[in-house]
Amino acid sequence: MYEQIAFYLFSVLTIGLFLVTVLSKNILYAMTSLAAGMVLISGFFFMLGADFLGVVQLIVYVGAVMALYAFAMMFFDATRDIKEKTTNDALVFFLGGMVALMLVIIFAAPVFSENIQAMYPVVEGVGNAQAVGLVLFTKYLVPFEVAAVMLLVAMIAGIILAGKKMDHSLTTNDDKVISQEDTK
Amino acid sequence: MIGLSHYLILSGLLFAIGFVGVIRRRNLLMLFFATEIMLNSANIAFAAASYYYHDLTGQMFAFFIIAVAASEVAVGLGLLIVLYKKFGTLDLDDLASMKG
Amino acid sequence: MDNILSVLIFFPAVAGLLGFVVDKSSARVYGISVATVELLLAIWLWMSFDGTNAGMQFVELIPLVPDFGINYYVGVDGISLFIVIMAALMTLLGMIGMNIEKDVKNMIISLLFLEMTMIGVFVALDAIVFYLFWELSLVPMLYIIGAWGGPRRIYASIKFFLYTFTGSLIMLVGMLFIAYLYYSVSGVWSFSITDWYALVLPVNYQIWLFMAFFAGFAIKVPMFPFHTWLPYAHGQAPTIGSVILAAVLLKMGTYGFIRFSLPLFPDASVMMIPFMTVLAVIMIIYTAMVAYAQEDMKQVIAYSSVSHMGVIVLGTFAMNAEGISGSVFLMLSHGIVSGALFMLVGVIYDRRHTKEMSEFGGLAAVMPKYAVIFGIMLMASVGLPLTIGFVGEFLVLLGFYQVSPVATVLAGTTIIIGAMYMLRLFKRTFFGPITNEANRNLPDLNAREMTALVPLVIIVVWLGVYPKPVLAPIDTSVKALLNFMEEKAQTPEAKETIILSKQTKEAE
Amino acid sequence: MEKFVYIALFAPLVSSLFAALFGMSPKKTFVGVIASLLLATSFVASAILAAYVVQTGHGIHVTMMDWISAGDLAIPFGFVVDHVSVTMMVVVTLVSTVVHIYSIGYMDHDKSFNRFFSYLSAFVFSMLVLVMSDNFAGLFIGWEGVGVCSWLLIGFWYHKKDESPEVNPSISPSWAANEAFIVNRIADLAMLVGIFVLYWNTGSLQYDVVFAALPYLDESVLTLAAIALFIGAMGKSAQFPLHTWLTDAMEGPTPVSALIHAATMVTAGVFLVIRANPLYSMPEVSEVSFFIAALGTFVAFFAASMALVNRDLKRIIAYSTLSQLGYMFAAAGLGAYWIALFHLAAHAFFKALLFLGAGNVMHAMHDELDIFKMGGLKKVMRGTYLYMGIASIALAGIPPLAGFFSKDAIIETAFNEGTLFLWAMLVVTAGMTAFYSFRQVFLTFDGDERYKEFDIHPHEMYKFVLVAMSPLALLAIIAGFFQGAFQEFVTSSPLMPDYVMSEHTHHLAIYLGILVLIFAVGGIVLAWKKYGNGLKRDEKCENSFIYQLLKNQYYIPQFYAEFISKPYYLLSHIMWKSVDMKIIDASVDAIAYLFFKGGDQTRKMQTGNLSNYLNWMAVGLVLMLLVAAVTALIA
Repeated sequence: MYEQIAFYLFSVLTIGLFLVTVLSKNILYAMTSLAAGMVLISGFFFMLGADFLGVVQLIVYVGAVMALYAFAMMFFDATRDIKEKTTNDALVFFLGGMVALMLVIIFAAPVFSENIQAMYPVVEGVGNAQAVGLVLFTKYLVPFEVAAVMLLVAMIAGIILAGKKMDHSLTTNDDKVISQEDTK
Repeated sequence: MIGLSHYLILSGLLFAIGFVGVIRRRNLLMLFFATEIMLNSANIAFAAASYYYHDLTGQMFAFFIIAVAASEVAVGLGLLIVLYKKFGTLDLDDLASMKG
Repeated sequence: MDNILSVLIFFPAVAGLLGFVVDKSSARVYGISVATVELLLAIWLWMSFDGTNAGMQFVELIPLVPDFGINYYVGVDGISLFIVIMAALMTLLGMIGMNIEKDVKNMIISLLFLEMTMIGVFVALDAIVFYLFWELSLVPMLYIIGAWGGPRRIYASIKFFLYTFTGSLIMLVGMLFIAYLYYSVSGVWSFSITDWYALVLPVNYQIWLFMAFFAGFAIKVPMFPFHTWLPYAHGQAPTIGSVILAAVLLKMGTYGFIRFSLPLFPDASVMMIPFMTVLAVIMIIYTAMVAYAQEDMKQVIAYSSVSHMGVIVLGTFAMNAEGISGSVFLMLSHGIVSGALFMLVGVIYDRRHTKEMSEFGGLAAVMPKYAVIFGIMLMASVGLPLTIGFVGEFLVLLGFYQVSPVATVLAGTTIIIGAMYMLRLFKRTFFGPITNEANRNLPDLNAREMTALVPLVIIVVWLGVYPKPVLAPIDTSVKALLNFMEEKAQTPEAKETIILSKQTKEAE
Repeated sequence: MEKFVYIALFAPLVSSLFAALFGMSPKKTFVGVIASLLLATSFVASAILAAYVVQTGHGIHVTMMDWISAGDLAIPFGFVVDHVSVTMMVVVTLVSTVVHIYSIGYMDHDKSFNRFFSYLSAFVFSMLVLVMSDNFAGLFIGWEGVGVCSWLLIGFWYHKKDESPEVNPSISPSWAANEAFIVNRIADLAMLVGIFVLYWNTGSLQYDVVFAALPYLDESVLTLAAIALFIGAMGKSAQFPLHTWLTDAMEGPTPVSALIHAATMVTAGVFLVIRANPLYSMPEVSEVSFFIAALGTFVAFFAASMALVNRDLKRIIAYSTLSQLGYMFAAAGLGAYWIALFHLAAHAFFKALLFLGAGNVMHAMHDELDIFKMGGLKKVMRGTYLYMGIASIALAGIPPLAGFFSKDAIIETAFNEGTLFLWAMLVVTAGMTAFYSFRQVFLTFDGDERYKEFDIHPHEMYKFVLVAMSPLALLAIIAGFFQGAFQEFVTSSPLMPDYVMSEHTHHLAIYLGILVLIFAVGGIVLAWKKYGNGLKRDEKCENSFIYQLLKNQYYIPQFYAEFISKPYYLLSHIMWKSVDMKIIDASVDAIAYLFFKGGDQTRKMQTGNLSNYLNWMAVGLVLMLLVAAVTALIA
């Protein structure tokens, strides 16, 4: 019962928040609602017994990613409303609606029967974090390491890309000069 | 009782929202947000599958998706900054330089 | 030397790679020496070949992708042996006769790579390896036409490439489907042709697969109506390109019919005899007529190639040893003769930079040696007995007569209309008074050109008088092939046709 | 004895190769001498073989090596010297030896002297292969070989330019050469078909095997083989309708006309029919044989009619050759093979003599061939006059010269077979033959000296040439006396059926002979009356329809040109320009263009705007989901 209430509540909230993200003109609102949505998604994870994943979600998304976005926004003068021509709304909602409809139909349809065999059954009596750790460091050791390297590479790439010509002040130099320098 | 289908439908709806964002918005930053939404919708689906099939593989995938998403944000934001420095805008309509 | 075939395939390629570091001025000598060694190796292969053994010899098998049964699997039998030797020979002679100033080094390297792919195609016994070399052969040729060709070389080379490429992709689909069928029957993946031979396919599958392979082979041959890339390719290619193209590359198509279509799809092959006959006969007569109308010497020979290839295709579907052996022999003789003819046209093009027949006339008086060699090749081309051209043509027509007398008579008109366009060419170029002053002081063949052409003349006469050393191994393998087809054929009609077509009344 | 077979066969080849060594150098007389000596060697070897065959009564069969063997087919290089082939060998080598010696004189001033001997000897070699081969494929080698040599020799003066048919009926030597080659090829195709039929039904191409199997074959097979082989023979022997090339072939040097287009190559067709006589004697193919006889008779008459009005010295002789070939076919078709062979040999002697004489005239007249421009030459050319006179008498069939015996035998055969219509035609033709041969002789050697108007100073040929011609003259005179011996010799071969006249005919033979003789003498008298005292042109006669028809060879060459050559070229041109370029190639290009255009149009989708791309991606996603959903629902 609680589970149902929690699910529907979270669902409504998540959908609402994400809709704000997608539709809002103000980038700050968008980001804030996105962060809130992420938190709620971690709630789903906890509901699904994926405690470790929920924690990671909170730390990585709400903590790291959102922080990154927040910092990035400072570059872009995010406080003002974004002026952009949006794509023809009719088309957007038709396509979005179609995708939603399709996915719902597909997922709701009973054709996807339940006869999938578990490859790595959840070990009874072991905490989720422990179980995840067991699998992660045995079967998925190599992908895990690769992911680690990838993150490292991404970090370095991010620093290099963003950090280029940090000594130039964007406000004093006008765009032309910078673009000229870039082409050198 | 909440079943797998519920989660999958929720995931589908969230994905559709992200999708709408992707096709509607022209600002690159907003596209990133929309992408995050889509990734998270996928994560929900994975976690749900994992839960209902008693199989950790789904969680593993979600885990790696988070890792990929984090890398993507790091690199992507770096690129955005470079782009912004160069063109002073993040609007896709102004960035169309690869016209065929 | 058990791995002589690998040496044959990869020696030119390795030498070609080394060619990049060779000095530009000595590139030509380098290329000729490599090609000579290659030819000697090929002849060594022939000498150690057992002519009485119908099966594959010098077989090498190295697994490449064991999970999918893809192996580096090569071997020669009587059918492929001589085409390999001819490829080596024509490369060497083409190089000797070559008169190119621009980027000689690149040309030599392209030729050596081309030689690798050509030999690879003919010795490959694994479909994937075969396909690989088949497609790779396009690349150096594309480069040769595109870089050293005439004014419309880009159009011609792209047309050549895309056209043949399209066909071979369809063939690839067919190959993959056979592999899949093999897998579903035997449970193991295999791309080796010898494994596929054991596969008995349902007749309707055979027909579809036959058509898929047909697409690849027919464009390569080129069969009517897929032949239009050839005049462009020949018209624009430099002499050496035309020589190799006509002598070896076209043979890939007809070789494919014999190596794949006949043994893999015996029933479909028999059912397709009428279809192939009609195409071949149209090809023979129609292109010979087109050749007759040409104004450009090289185009005459280009179209005549198509016409002669029609005879080869016809022989392939004669379903008797006479026809198929003749067809294989005709591949060799056409290679030698058309290669020589293209070289000869190249000789005059080098001197006058034109190939228009109307520009010439009376050359026999100015260039007697040239006229003699041209005359010999002309006679070989029209199938004069005691030249190489007759043996194959005679056997093909003889063999096909058992299948269809009417078609044989129609195809036999090749000896008439073939003579017509060749004699017209010869008359307009060599006979009559010297009308164009520019021709009055043309130098006759020089030592280099003689070195390239005289061996061909010798071969033309030698194999015309005494074809046995070549014909006997071919015949052995062809007979084995036919016995195999007869056993494998499922439909009684096909079986009957195969048995009937190889029987003379007397043998009953 | 085997070595003589090889000597006879290969001496001409050696000669040819030897001469070819000097082919591109200036004239060297010793080349001609050595070639002639080698030919003489070949003749001697042939004569020895002939003596051997006469003595022992059986032939020699040698197999040199395998040629082609594939499948069940095995063709060796085998040579058989039996009664038939040895006759041919002797005739061929004798005539060619004479022609070789003659050519030393005739080609004296030609700068391609050496080349000429190379070709001529190569021809003899091919001809010997043709007659000596023991199988049909070997025969075909020689068959094609003589064709090529004929092509080379007709086109020997290749440097002459093309002219309109009004100026030169054969347009040019190279044109005539090509015509000869191509027309022969048409017949060769039929011959190949005949070979194929025999192979697939008898399993071999060896004469003995094939002939042994003949009685077991179906009628249709036999008929087809007989027809196909005969069409092959028609090409080589220039029978109607494939006859036009022979007169055009007179563009070649005269020794060539003498050797190839009179004595040897053109008789190859007759030889083939004689060789294959077991086939043509089969009762199943009697219609074919009769057709051969009828066609032969027709050609004899048809060619003689054209010879009546022609003004070209060599063409008259060429028509006469055609006509005589018709006689030979008539005999062969009627089953009198030995008579055909006898006439073949006799004809070879006197026709070669006639041609060589014509060559002397040409040499004297500086290549002038119009007999209307000659006359009175007997004063300056006594020897030639004598030779041509003998040859013409022989040709006309006046006893006791060779032509009388051989031709009379043929006419008698026609009577004996009861084919009176053929007989009558042949008798009339005999009269026509006498008329045109003597018309030519009188116009050339008698009457007023018209050549003086054209400022020509004729002179007699070299002495050694005249001496060299003497064996032919001798044989033209005496060959007839050996008729009986010849019959006995040739028909002792198991492969050569005898042919004897019936009792009835035998009784009438003397009257028949006299009748023919009357026609022949009548022809000569008529010719003397008309032309003996110089040329008197008769405008009215010359403008009459029949005269014009004959003069234009029944308009057959024009017909061929207008209805075969030109349409073929036109059609070829249409095939190339319209079909190949505009339909086939264009459709290939159209497909390429379609892709190109499609790409060009869809290029506009590439706006460079990411948002746009995302929209397209969205559309794609929706479609894919749609497909997924639909398939899932269907499943």
